[in-house]
Amino acid sequence: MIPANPEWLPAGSAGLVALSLGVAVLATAWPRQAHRIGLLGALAVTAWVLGLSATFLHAGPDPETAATRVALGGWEAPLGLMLQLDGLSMTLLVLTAVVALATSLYSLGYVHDRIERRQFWPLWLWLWAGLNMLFLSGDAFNLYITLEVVSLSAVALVAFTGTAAAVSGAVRYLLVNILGSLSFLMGVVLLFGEHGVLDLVLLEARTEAGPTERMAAVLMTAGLMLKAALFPLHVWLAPAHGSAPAPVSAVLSGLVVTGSFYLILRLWMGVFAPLATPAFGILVGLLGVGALIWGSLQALRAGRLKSIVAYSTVAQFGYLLVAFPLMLVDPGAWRVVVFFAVVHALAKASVFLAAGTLQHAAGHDRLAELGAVLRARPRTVFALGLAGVSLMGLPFTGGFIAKYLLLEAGLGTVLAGSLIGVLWVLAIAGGGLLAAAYVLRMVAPAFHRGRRDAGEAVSPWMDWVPLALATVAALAGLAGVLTLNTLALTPGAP
Amino acid sequence: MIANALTVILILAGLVFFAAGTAGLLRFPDVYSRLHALTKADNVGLGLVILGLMFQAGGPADILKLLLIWVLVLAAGTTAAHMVAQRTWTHGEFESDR
Amino acid sequence: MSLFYLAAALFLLGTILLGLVRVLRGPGSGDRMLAAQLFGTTGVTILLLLSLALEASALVDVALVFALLAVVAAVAFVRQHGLPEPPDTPIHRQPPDTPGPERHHDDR
Amino acid sequence: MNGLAETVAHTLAPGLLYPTGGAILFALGLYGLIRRHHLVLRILALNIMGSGVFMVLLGVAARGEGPPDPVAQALTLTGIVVAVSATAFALALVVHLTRLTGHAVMLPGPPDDDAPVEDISREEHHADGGPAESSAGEDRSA
Amino acid sequence: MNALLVLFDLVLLAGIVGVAWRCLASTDLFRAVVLFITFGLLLALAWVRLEAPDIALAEAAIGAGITGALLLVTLERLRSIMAERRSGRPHSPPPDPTGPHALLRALHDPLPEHRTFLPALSFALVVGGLLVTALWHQPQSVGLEPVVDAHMDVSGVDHPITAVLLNFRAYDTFLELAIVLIALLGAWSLGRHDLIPARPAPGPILPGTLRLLVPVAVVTGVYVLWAGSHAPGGAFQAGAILGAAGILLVLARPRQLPMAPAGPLRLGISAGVALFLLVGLYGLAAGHGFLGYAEAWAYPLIILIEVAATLSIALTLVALFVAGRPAGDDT
Repeated sequence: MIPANPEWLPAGSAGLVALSLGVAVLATAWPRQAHRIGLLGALAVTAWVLGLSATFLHAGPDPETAATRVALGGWEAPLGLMLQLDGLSMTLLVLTAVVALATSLYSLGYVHDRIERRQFWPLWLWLWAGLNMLFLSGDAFNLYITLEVVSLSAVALVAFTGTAAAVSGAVRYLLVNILGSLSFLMGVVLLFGEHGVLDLVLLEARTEAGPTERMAAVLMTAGLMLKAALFPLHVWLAPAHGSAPAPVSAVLSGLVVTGSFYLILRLWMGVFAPLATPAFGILVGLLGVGALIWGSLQALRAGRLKSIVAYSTVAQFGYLLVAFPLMLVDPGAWRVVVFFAVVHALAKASVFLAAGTLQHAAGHDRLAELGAVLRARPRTVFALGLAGVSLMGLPFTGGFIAKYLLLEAGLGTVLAGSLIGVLWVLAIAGGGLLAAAYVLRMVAPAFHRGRRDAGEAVSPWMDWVPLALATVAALAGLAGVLTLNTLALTPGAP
Repeated sequence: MIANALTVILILAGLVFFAAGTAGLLRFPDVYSRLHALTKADNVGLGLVILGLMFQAGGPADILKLLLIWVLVLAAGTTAAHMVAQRTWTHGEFESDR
Repeated sequence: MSLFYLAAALFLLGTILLGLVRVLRGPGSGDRMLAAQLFGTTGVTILLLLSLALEASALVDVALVFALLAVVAAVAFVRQHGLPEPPDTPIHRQPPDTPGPERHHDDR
Repeated sequence: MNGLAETVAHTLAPGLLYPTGGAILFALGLYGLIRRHHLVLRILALNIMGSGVFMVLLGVAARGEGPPDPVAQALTLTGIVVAVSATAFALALVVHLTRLTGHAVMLPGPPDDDAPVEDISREEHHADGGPAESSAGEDRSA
Repeated sequence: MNALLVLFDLVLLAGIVGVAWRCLASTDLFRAVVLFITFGLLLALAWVRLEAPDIALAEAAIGAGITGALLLVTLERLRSIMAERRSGRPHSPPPDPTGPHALLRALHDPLPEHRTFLPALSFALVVGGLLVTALWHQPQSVGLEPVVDAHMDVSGVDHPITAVLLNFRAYDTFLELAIVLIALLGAWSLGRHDLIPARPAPGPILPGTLRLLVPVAVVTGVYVLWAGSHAPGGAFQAGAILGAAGILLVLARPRQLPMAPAGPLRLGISAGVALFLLVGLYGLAAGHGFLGYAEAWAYPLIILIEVAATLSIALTLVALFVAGRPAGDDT
């Protein structure tokens, strides 16, 4: 075996950007072959990411100097743009690759119309490229641009089915996204005006708790919360995610939302770190509790399968907010949060894909009338259940480990003498129960007696991919140590 | 010196036409008469200002550019006036509510 | 001298703001379009004056672009898609060689 | 007295005046975005907010003595292009939405309800062209 | 001079804010659009005052040529759709604010316009006030001007903004081109196009103007592109000017023009990004880093990229104006 060489990392990161962009450009220019280009490209990008992560782990940057930084065009910051690869971005790149590969394979079966394929694949490949670039970006303005790449292609994909519900969801999603981007950009402009640099590392070295930083933090966080549909700025999520085609919903709930959350985390761990105070943490935590309760209740009363899943995203992101106050007490807790986000993304994507299969088979996704199809399709129901179990956090799944670690951090807060820590612990435990309730709602009809009807035939891709991804989500716990170790390779993080 | 004086006089004359154009736009009773106000400002007002500015131009290229601008604005003004008049004639004056 | 150019530009800016009354009042869309057209011309003139006042020759190029594209909005205003044309207007009294067959080629 | 004059002069320098104007535009656009429901007006409001951001950026770049910061101007240019593209796409979406629903205001988005959800993976929905096509096509041929 | 400049600034800003306010408060969409076009004109003047002629040039090309026409045609499209619906089949009822889940909807949906006045006003005032406070506390940072200045001699061009756009931060510019392209792909995915029908010109004036304007626009576009290497101008401004000329042709063509074939059209819109990417890959392979150039090759490569980008931007803007995808794209 060739020893992994740390010198490969910069070229590998730039190469990943170039490769994913190249696939997207090729599919745009040659739409007739877009699905073939897309499939090959998906395999190539996934292989590249896995290779990069293996190199990263073996020859990884030493934790002191940490991040691999790539000067694009050879221009170092502050003049040029830097790509930045560290444990956090590596983890999310791998997550993106896994979910995106599954989605691509699923789409082979789902989007089979000749004309639709030509529209779908280029947009989807641009979305994927945008996500890769987002996780690699190390420059505040470049982050804005990559966010726009992601959101414009995501909006186009939401509108893809062309129904009134989908287009109306897409319009709402677009307006929210533009508003979020502008808010983010205004924050970037404020920081640039104060410090005269855009590079995140340089900014981090210069920021202190001044009026500019406070306002920039508010604007950028609010913008990203809008994009991430974090409570209470979540109202656009269900219409958009619930009416998009299934693979698109999977990517939106699994990856796009996670991308915005990643940025919030990155900014608050770096540039805005001086601003994080306990009072702020408690405020965010309370929002998280609100999200948990509100999202779960909505999921419990929603009538459509995909709406339940969409609302559960709002609820599950509540956990990520609840984790903020824990991070202030136990700085190491952020790794648990990221691990939770990873498991959630995997499970959520597989639930959406499974829901798409059922919707395709039945021709609709009204829960009340899905019983016959659910009973006739045990494989898909199993995928739904397996991913749901991970969402609930039953033992031996990735979700369990994530929640266990979160609870541990919460109990640590209580032991450290913080009374409000009790609330966090209750929220984490109670959220799991609520999740159990709505997951059971989804799969329960399968266990009633009644007519069976497999409905429309589905392609093997649509049959097996959700199951495979759900298995990955359930087994993600096995990769927990690996993930946490990868995350430890993030500079500046405890 | 004379060039400067000429520039000032021509620009001032141009401004008068612009003021007249705006006054006409505001005071005239209907679209067709307002069209006239507009064309005065376009053709003569800008023309005079550009004539004035030519005395300050650095070289023939600049003069040509200024002339080109004037010609373009003339063409635009003519076309716009024609189009607006035509649309008003065919669709009536008050159809803007939507 | 640049003081004079600046004053002239300021005066023209004032006429634009005054002219806005016409845009606000209308009453027809033709009136509003005319006002916008006048603003375009005035804007070109302001740019030319500013180019001397601020000694920035690049502004002449900006003025050139404005002059060049001033007509686009007016054309868009009049020649739009599917404009329902009321019958019995002068344009309809002409022989109807209008879009019928062409639309056919166009749409598919 | 001199101090006051200096403060006023400082306040009225383009480097402070225009950023303030930009902030006002940003807030104004936000206000319009919340208040107005017609989608075209909402798009205009977002454009006005964007112009506010660019005005702050360019104003900040023009602060101080030397020539203005070219990086800020380059960023603004990029931002303007992004804004135009997003606007054009948003307008296309609005036209499409109006064609489907008959109004250009946001539909109430009850998340679940029994709005029919078309499933593009099923054959029968699109004998020719895409589903977007089949719904839009009728309008045009009419 | 200074006092007059300040007065100019104040009047201009008051005008800009006032126009924006009336635009957003307008009950008539057409009036809002005309005010928005005026807003663009005044903004261009503001950019001039902020010593940003490049941005003023872009604003001129976009505000006058692209956005204005796009908005006006959108209004007309909306209106003709409404008219068709009124005369034709029944349409779905407008949103009902008091349906079964009225409370839920109220949480999900904007309040009726008249009930948003106070919340919206206070929210906007808070945001604006905080922004102004933050801005007034900022020091006079030098920004990146000295850094850019120090590297101008190795950038391959003489105009700092072009150097930033196409050399120092070429990645951003690449993604900017990608975004224009993605917007078009999104518009194309909505359906086939809906071309504005050709109509015979109602008189000699419009064809005459076209015959004058289109060649001048092409020359101006090329001039602006060429000027970009040493003076204000560049690929985007040139592309927008050419795009506006294309929009003018689409709008005013007296008879049917041959349709652009779908394959070459796809190649045309993606030429900019494709070429940019190829150059970037070459840089990666040659050891200058992704999107890097050898110093000696910087100028020709930048010009090459700019030419391709101009053509792609112009084509894409026209296609975005037409909106749907060409019929040939589906065969």
